Amino acid sequence: MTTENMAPLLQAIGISKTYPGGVVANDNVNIAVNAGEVHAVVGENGAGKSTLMKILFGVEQADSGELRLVGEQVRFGSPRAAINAGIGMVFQHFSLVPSFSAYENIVLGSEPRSGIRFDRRKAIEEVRALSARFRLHVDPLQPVRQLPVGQQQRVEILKALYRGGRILILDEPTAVLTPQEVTELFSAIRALVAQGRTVIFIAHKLPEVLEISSRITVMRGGKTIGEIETKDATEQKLANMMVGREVTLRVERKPYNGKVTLAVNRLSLMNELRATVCDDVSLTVRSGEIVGLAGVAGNGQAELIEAIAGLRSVAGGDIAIGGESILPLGVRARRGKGMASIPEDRISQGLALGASVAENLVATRLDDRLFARGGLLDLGEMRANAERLIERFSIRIDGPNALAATLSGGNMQKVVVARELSEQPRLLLVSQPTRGVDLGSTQFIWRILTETRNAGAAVLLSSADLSELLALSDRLMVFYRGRIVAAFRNSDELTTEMLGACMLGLSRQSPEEMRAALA
Amino acid sequence: MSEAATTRRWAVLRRETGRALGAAIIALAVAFLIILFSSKTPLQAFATLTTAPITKVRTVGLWIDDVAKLTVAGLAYSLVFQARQFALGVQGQVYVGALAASYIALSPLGQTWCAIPLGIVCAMAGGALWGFLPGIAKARLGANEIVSSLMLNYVAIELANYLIRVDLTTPNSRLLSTAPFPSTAVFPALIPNTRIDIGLIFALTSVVAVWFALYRTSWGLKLRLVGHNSRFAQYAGIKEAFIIVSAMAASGALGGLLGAMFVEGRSFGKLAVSFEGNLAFEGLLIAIVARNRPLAVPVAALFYGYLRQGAQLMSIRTDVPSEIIVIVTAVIILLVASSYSVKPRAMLAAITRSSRPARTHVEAVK
Amino acid sequence: QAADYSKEHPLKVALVVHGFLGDKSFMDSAAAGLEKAKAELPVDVKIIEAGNDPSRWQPALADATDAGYDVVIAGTFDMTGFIVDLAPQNPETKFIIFDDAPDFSKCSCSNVLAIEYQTSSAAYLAGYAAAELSKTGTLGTISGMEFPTVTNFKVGFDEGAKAARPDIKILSQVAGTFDDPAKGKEIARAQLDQGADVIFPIAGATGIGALQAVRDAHKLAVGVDSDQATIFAATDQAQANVIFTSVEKRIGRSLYIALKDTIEGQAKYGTRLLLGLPEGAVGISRNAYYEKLVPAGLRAEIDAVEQKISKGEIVPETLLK
Amino acid sequence: MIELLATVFSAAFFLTVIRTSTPLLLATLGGLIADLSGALNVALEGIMLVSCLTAVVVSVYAPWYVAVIAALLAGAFLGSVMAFFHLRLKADIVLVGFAINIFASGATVFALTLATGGDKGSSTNLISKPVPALDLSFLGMVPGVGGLLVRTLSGHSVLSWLAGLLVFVLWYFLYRTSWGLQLRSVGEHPSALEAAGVSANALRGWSLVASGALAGLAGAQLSMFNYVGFTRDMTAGRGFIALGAVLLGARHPVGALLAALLFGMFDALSVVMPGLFNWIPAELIRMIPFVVTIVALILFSYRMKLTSTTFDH
Ligand SMILES: Nc1ncnc2c1ncn2[C@@H]1O[C@H](COP(=O)(O)OP(=O)(O)OP(=O)(O)O)[C@@H](O)[C@H]1O
Ligand SMILES: Nc1ncnc2c1ncn2[C@@H]1O[C@H](COP(=O)(O)OP(=O)(O)OP(=O)(O)O)[C@@H](O)[C@H]1O
Ligand SMILES: [Mg+2]
Ligand SMILES: [Mg+2]
Repeated sequence: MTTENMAPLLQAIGISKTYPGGVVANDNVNIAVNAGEVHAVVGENGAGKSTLMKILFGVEQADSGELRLVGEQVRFGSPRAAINAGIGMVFQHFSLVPSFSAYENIVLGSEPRSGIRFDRRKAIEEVRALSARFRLHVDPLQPVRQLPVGQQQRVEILKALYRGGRILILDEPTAVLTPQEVTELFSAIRALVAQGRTVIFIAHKLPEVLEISSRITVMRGGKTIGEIETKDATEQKLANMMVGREVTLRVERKPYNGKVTLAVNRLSLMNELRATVCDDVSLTVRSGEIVGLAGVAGNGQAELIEAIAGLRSVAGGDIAIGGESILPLGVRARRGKGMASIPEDRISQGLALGASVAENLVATRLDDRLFARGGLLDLGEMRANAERLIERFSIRIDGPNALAATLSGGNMQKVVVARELSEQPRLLLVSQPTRGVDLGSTQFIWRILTETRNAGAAVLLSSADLSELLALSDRLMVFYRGRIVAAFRNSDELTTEMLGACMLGLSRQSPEEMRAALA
Repeated sequence: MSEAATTRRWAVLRRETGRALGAAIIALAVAFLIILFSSKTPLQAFATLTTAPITKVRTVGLWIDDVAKLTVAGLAYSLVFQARQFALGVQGQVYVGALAASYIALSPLGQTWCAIPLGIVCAMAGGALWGFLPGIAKARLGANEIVSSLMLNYVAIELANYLIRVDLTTPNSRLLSTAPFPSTAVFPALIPNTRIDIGLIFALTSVVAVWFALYRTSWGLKLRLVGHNSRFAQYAGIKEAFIIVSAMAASGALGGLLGAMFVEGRSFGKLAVSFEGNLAFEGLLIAIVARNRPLAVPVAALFYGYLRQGAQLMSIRTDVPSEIIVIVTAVIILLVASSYSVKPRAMLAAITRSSRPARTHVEAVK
Repeated sequence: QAADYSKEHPLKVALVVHGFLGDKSFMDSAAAGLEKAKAELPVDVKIIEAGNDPSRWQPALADATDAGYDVVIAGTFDMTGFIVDLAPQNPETKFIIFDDAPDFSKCSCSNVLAIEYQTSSAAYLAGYAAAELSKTGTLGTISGMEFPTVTNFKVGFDEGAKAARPDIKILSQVAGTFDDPAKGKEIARAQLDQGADVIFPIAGATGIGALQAVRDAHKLAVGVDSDQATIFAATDQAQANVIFTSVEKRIGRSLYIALKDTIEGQAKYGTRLLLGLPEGAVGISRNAYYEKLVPAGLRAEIDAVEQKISKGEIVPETLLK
Repeated sequence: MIELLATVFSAAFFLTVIRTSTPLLLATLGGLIADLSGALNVALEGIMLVSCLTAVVVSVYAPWYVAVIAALLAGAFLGSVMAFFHLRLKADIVLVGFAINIFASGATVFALTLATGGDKGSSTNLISKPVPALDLSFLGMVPGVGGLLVRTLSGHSVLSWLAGLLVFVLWYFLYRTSWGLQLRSVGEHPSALEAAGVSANALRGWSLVASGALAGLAGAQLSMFNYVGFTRDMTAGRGFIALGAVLLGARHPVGALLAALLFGMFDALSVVMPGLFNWIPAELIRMIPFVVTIVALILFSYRMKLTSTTFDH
């Protein structure tokens, strides 16, 4: 087959898109995807990748430019049109109905019918056949809510395939997966390609891109910077194209030897459905150390952090700060003991988007005499505080009175970090500090976390990004099904593969090995 | 304040004012059309609607009296709406507050100087209790506040009917109302021979108090943070349950104050069954038009109170029923709540283009 | 003074209805009287519906007074207080209040005429008839709310019924509202289910619902305030067919007479009139339905009772003295 | 007490309960559809009111079934107005709902004056028709229980039977058809359906229309059966009670049926109790349906809380 002579399968020419509000997300973007290839798109946060994909899938409409399918001009006014043209998309944020079973999610919108009746039996059969054919194994009858993330993603992919997609767009599919799951995903992608499908693949992790793709389009600031054959690309070259400057991700760490600040003892937690999510978990964090929590999402590490933060009640066991149990204390009192916390989801949990940045920056300290005396706010002090933090954390905004909603994602995260680290904490809880954050800001946040540690804070860090954990942690605990199944002291020998094997329950430590690293 | 922030504030103010005025003009046009179709003397009717309230001192008094009451009602809604609680219990709070004030006025204390201050305090306490009930049910158990507060309205009305008939009416009287209050328990007039009394001062004081509480106290900031994002508030260590309950109780206290303003005001000077005439619900409109901003509430009340009075005089003097104002009200709410802009072209575009699902209140509150 | 009014220069009269027309009883009766006056006398009539909101009643009355009407009419205790306030300030205007009276000894009300109705005596007759007509020995009454002008009907009705049949059982219920016919209908149904076969609703529009239940059950009802059978005859024959009589409070008629007297300079402003059976201001309807549904013997009996009341041989219980 | 029990277990009381429950049930089903699609319909009250009037006015000139259909269409129309303002102009659904309620309270009176030539209070000038009751007296021929069957099953409004049928239809629709699947997904996670290429807004719009149509049927039952005719504000809070029933019915058609029956029963009790217990003040008895709604809501929320979240502080 001579691809050179054929028109690309899917081509976007001169696409521009300005969002209401004036953000130019795509500016004269070009991309050409050939049949049977895995075409990667890379770029920093906000480069416009997702926007371009949404245009290809008909969710958004371009202001100018055209789309061509096998050389013929097409218009996608809605996802339905794109689906009919054989395009399927798996969004950066999953679009699954949690209480529905896997097969219901897969057939949703294109259900098999007999008369007016939804033919469930046929739907289940079709889903089974499809998942066997592409080796994407899921239990069709399980509610999606109960599936691990990796399987949820398979459901998403099956959903696209069920609609007869011959072009599959995967927007950051690996962000939430373990290395083993990434490997499985990649073999599924290869199976897809072998069966004649075409894949568009977006990721921030360059090694993954280099492994799976055959060609790469690089975007920066809403523009396409260039297209490159994977065989000609290196990590450094791509990074330079993406950022336009050199980047390094290295953190210097001092040795530590602090006292135990946080002690979790035989803790059990239950979720809303009264199922045990954390079982007999014990760990300590010393002052001046970062303890990393590794685990596939849904294995209890998020719940543990919520319980320490005071957002979840405890079924058994104890949590102590400085030797004193904090179980009877509410969130505010725990914060009063020197706890700070950077939550997983900044928009839904870390910020009040409708309030100003200055207000967001004092929200956790409203009983501090610095900002409120006799119940009255000191607006001057709030403003000064905001100006100080904006300066120190180089947050890019109009001023302290700007609404948090008007900030970019990275800057929102900086506001959260700034608030939590405005005073040196004794205990810092951190979840996914750099999810969806670009290289520059990641570097900045890593440095700040390390500085906080060096200044004597005990830091408990949970992250889906294993390289982040390896870069920052002094010790690592691996969660599997609500238990700690492995504990490591960080060293150069420790690899993401070793962690990944434990995260999936494939390998276990002996009690002695674990005890050595737990203390 | 930085220059950028100042200009942005002005821009917001201009935009909101523009939207409110736009809605008012469209609503008036609707009113005119209805009058045109339904009246034999449409011009006279429309003229009465738009000018009658300012033609006599007496009618100005009626207007300003309404404004004072609408302001307090609007504030009561604004307070809970800012915490994103759709409590609609102001009507019930008005009845409970009125009952409390009446018990004071008719007791021996009613003959003394402390009748008015004590009456108001008790009315506010009663209203606060009536706001507290759905508040605690919501905060502790998640019982939907829309339904519980509405049901409590009916309960309060029946309670008032019962107490008036059995307990408060003077023996052997033919009235379903109390005896007139002693003059010590009736608000002094600010302008003689009109309904303008010190209720107006209470209303203006409430405006300042609510504004101050919301924007100058840490309780107000917590309340607004809960309203913006309740998960964040919990995470930040704000006692969300306390804020919800206290916001609903504070709003209830305003409702109670309104009850006292009704019965102790010069328009009544006694408690009678179904005295409130649905005014409490119209506070909803005031809060919506004012976008829950306390300082904008009296302005909206001034405007709406004028229309309300104009419509009443129109129904008295011409053949157009006053219900027209209710239709106009609905149109204003719809327009103000919609995210249309005053530019007709954008409006047209919004109408013809398909759009994403709007965020519903339910999602936001959950 | 009588010559002052003509079709060109009519007596200008305003009726302020605190509520709405269309209750088929109380307010409609007043309005009908004024329409009759308008047709037959040199009178110009304006009817102002002030609605259900009590805070609008005083303004409506004041506005009518301001607007220069010669006579301003309003009804019931709800409005008395307002008239007592307005009367001294507007000595040129005459006020008529019906179905209630101010305390003339305490107010300067020389321009106010109050008319009250001794309804209990008419209701006595209806109760007497109802008890005689009942097959089950059970009657039902439904009051809108409990206040004397309403309860006065019930007092007379109960006494009349007991006079006819001492063992009579009377179910009574207060609806709590004058404008919820659906509720009236449910209450009447409940009473019918409990064995009542003659129902006497004294409850405005709520009572209309009760009448409907009686119609559907083919039992008997007593109308109130106006001759309700005749009113319904025009639109709903089946409804008219079950109302064997109505206890009429002839407000329209008394207002007509009051206006006629005013024009002729005979009206006694500054006093209270308590009108009863002898004046014809109250009474029971004796129409075609009465003839049809009440046997001749019973009719004669009732006429005899009425005679005794008029002569003072029977003094029915009353709340209005 | 014996009297109360005798009343409560009488066939007449059963008929009353069905009669008072029917409008509640229809409105509750309407509220349920909207709620499942993710839009709380607080306008049930206003929509019912407008449909009450529509049914009465149309039935003056047309057969009863035409009037019922007209009421249904009026409700559907108001539902589409809500959909327009909520989905196209992005107004908050609660505010839109209240605007509709306010509009209804004024517009019905306004329209009533036009229709009756001046009456603002009630439609007694209009000769409107009732919805027929289904006469099943032939069941009397069933040996043994025939009498009981007739007393309990005969004499219900046609719409009561329809409401019962609709519970089943709605259940089938929601849980057995693909549209039902889509509808439920919209309420829970609209973007899932959007991503599957189905317009969530269109579905929400249709749900609001259906919700309005059901509330319209509720209005028809209220003004053509429970009472034949229209009076101002005759819905008297039933729309809000229905809203409570939606929440109480655990967002399921059968739950909605049970909740509506519960409220209908207390409504009926509040009618028969004064006749039996003279000493209980009428006002307190009239509070019963409202107090029951609150108490039921609180108990239900308490149970939900016990079974779901363990979150406190
Ligand atoms: N709905 C929207 N309204 C306004 N601006 C938007 C919207 N969606 C995206 N943007 C803006 O458009 C730009 C491009 O966003 P896009 O989501 O395409 O970035 P991306 O390359 O996918 O970034 P990431 O790697 O973080 O996913 C950003 O500045 C973003 O803030
Ligand atoms: N939904 C939105 N509506 C309006 N403006 C938006 C929206 N999202 C983002 N923006 C604006 O777009 C700009 C870029 O936002 P974006 O989140 O893409 O930044 P970014 O390039 O990813 O930066 P960062 O690296 O800090 O995340 C910001 O100034 C923000 O104000
Ligand atoms: Mg993206
Ligand atoms: Mg970004």
